[in-house]
Formats: sequence, C-alpha cells, structure tokens
Amino acid sequence: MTEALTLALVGLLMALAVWTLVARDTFAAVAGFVPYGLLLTLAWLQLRAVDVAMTEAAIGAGLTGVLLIAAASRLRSTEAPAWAERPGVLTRVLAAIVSAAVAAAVGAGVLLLPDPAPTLAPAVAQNIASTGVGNPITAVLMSFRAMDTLLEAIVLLLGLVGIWSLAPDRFWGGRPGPAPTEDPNGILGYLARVLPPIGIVVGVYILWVGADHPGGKFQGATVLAAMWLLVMLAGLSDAPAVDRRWVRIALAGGPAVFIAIGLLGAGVAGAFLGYPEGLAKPLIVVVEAALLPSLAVTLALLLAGPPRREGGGK
Amino acid sequence: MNTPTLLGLCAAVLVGLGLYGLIVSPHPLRKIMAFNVMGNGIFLVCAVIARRGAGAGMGGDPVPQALLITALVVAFAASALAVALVLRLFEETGSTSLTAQAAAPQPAVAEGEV
Amino acid sequence: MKAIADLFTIVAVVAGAFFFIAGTVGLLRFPDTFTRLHALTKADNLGLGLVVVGLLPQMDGVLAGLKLILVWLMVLLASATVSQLIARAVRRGGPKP
Amino acid sequence: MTEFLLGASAFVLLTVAVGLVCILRGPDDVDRMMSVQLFGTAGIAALLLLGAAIGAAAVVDLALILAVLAAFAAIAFVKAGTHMASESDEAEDRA
Repeated sequence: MTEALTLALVGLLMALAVWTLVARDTFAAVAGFVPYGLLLTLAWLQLRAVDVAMTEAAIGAGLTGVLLIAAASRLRSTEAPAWAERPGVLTRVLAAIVSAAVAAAVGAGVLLLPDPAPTLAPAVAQNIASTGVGNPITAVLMSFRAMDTLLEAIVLLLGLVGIWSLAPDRFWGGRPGPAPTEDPNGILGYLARVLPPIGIVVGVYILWVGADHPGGKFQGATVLAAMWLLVMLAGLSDAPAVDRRWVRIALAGGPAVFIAIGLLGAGVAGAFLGYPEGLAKPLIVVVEAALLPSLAVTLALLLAGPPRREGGGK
Repeated sequence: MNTPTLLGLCAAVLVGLGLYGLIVSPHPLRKIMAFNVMGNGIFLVCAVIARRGAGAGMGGDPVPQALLITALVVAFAASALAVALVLRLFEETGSTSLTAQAAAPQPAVAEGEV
Repeated sequence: MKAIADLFTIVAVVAGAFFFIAGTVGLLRFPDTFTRLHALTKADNLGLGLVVVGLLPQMDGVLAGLKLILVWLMVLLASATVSQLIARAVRRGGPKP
Repeated sequence: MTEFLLGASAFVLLTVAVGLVCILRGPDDVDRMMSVQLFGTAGIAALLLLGAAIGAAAVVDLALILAVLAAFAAIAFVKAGTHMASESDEAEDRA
C-alpha cells in the first residue's frame, strides 16, 4: 500500500512539474506550484525526513507560493511578448535531448547507488549524547555542522542585501511594498488579529520541540515571518523602513550571537563553534533562540522585496 | 521497486524537466520556477540517499537531511532575490525580455543603480 | 477496545474521503464561482473534520489530540476567510465568475 | 490498520488531484485558486493519514504549520488582484 501512495505521489509530482513548464498562462503555472510544494512535503515524509517535510511545508508550500503569486500578478502584461520569444524547434529538440540525457544520468546514478548505503547515522547516534539534544537533525545543524548553519544565516542576510540594493536611489532605506490600502476592519484585518497570536505560539513551539523532536528554528521562523507579513498585508501595520535601527539589529542579532558563541568556543573548547563540555545544550538553545527572530525578520523582508517608498514619517 | 527508488527516479525526471524548462522558457519567472523544479529534483535525490542510510534507530541519515533543510532555505532566498531582479527589470524597461535588443534600459530614474 | 477504536477510525475516515469526493465533484460540476465556493468550503472542512475525528483514537496522548483539533480549527478559520475574500474579489468585478 | 490509513491517504490525494488537474486548465484564476485551496485541505488530511500510518507523531506539528499557512496563497492572490484592478485593466485581458 505504501507503494501505491508513492506511485500516486510520483505521478502527481511529475504531472504538476510538466504543468508548470507547459502552461501558457504564468499564473496557472504558479497556481500549480503551491500543490506541488505540498506533494513534496508528502514525499519527504515518505522518505522519513520529517524535519525536511516541515521546512518544505513552511517554505516550499507557504512562502514560495506567496512570492510567485505576487510576482506573476505584477508581470501579467509581459506574458504575450515573452511567448513570442520562444526558441525555435531546433533549440527545443536539442534542449530536450540534453535534459533527457541529464535525467537518464541522474536516474542511473540513483539505480547504481552502492549497497549497503554509506551512512553517518551510527556516528551521529554515538556522539549525540555530547550535544545534549534529542533530535539528531538539530544536533547536526547546531553542533556537528554548525558552520553550515552559521554560513546559511549569513547567506540569507546577503540575499536580503542583494534585494535591498535593487531599490531606486530615491527610495534607498525606505519602506518595501506598496502603501497599505486594505481596510483594517475588513475580513483580512479580522484574520490578521485572530491568527497571529496562535501563529506565534505555534512558531515558538516548533522551535522549542526542535531540541528533541522534529522542528527547529527555520520552520518556526517561517511561521513567525508569515504572521508578520499577514499583519502587513492586512494594513494593520506598515512595513518598516529598512534603515531603521531596530530592523538592522534584529537582522544581525542572531548571526552575531552565533559568531560570539563560536568565538567563545575557540577560546574555551579549542575550536571555532566548539561547545565547552557540559554547556552544549544551553548554548545551542541560546543560539537557536537568538536566530529565531533574526531569521523571521530576514524571511519576511526577503518576501517584502526592495524598498519602493519613502521611509520618513507615516 | 521500493519507495526510495521510485522517488529517486521521479527526482531524475524532475531534474530533466527543470533543465528543459530552464533552457526553453522565454519568461524569466518561468525560468525561476523551472530552476526550482530542478533543485527539488536534486534535493529529492539527496533525501533518497539519506533514506537509504537509515540506521541506528533513525529513519534516515541525519547529516544529508540537515543539509537539505539548509538547502531549502537558501533556495528560497535565492528565488526571492531572482524574483526581485525580474520585477526590477520589469519596472525599469516595461518588459521582462532577456534578449539583447530589448534589454537596453532607458535609465529614467535609476542613475547610480547598484 | 482496540478493535472498536479502529472501526471508528475506518468509518470516520471513509466518510471524510466521501466529502473530499463531493468537494471535487462540486468544484468540477457546479455552474458558477459562488456555488463552487459553496461546495468547496462545506466539503473540504467536513472532510478534514471527519478525518481528524477518525484519527483521534490513533493518537498517542491528549496533547496530540488537542493539536489535531487545533489543526482543524485553523483550517476552518483559513477556509472561512479565504472564501469571503474570494467571493468579494469576484463581486468587486475582478475576474468574472 | 496501517494499510487502510495509507490507502485512504492515497485515495484522498488522488481524488482531489483529479479535480486539481482539471481546474488548473482554467478558465478563471479564481477557480484555480479555489482548487488550490481544496488541495491544501486535502493535503493536510493525506498528511495526517500518512503520519498516523507510519507512526510519526511529529506529523501533527507539521500539519499545524500547514494549517497556519493555509490561507496565505489565497491572500496573496486576492491582494495582487486588487492592486492590479486599481492600477490597470491588464488583468482583464487574460482572465
């Protein structure tokens, strides 16, 4: 029966992937992308990667959909000209041959994977006790491969800097997105008052259980970012000017704490990002708690886009 | 054929479809989506490898799984940056064409652009 | 006891699956946007509600059960809001129904 | 029991997917959005069923995330639509 479910998943994933490629209407293609993310969530779950499924649910099915839908609506007028620029038959045939060859190579790679499969699971299981956390993914992210996580937090910041630098000169340091026009007492305002309290609890809870069960800061931060975006979309609060000091502090705070604790490790435990004996879990919790608001603000502002209005008073 | 293999082959197809879309789609937003499809295929292969490495009481090898979480978040940031670039191109030129003649922008308000 | 719980799960989940069929058929067969919206919001919420109720006996503890019910309530909230928003957007003369 | 839950999960998914694939062809964006919404709800149901089948307790937390974010795609759609309507008539051309 589990094969039947997998087959259904595989069929639908491929159908939606084809759809996003062949649909004439870009919005229709984007509309297919949201369920596509949801199906991937189920695929991660079938592969027992529950933590990854959570991230996909939050980012792939949540934020990416919003990003693409908003962009597709604004770019609607560019569709017909783009369609006219479609490459000729020869290019398409060549592209199809190349793509099929690459797909065949990847497929062969999957079929020829070594058996028994190499795995680091026993190594993680052996050393997880030294970190004090119960969730092996969190142990890997925050201890064994902490450097990756630190660099990732910084990559997100760089992405945001890249987006901000797309702002026209006169809006430099201004507010992203259009001015709020929504009636704050409308149905969206209602949702933006009811949902965020629950959403914030859920986000923090996901961070909290992440120590011992699937969950963690990325998933929690995405939920928090979504709640902030909802409040902004409903017109209850305007997007902040990006040169505000609190925005800058919120963005850099998490990575700064992470680096500080890393340097502490360099002094006390003999390696950058090494944790002193017995202090691993409290330090991991501190870093995660510091990263949560930073990641939430970063993700929300990534979605809000470059500044498009003056930043001054309201 | 078991579940990881099936999903692995699905991943191979996704990589191929994404690559095809990336080359053929004329619209940059569609290219971004195609790139995401391709990326998802690669992530799926990675998750299949993680699943095959199940052991020590875990459903999969936690190291690739942790890297996948990182990858998903970074892929989102990259998509957001790419979408912002396309929207800026549209605001600047009124078109999203990537061909040479249409891409000569008329910098009306954007002198000193970064 | 286990058998009764399992039977309850099966009955409720099957009923839930039926409502998902109903929702899909409604979406495909109803003539205009408002009636389709009606089919959608009734069917999917009842479907998910029945699945949630059916899964309650399979949960490990009270907390998991409460979270499961919270999931349903949140989807109800989302669905109610979305149907209002869509109906309003249609009536305001956006894309024609 | 496990078999039943897995089967139910696949069944719900396939049922709604049939509708999804039909609706994605159009004609209206509103209908596309509604079928996406229906698919979102059914996806949560399929997820919970699969989670119960494989005994992954954390699936409830996963469903919680999805439920909190369930409205976002549609909100982005409606917001984008109203902005378009006020800015120009381009939205009408292809709708």
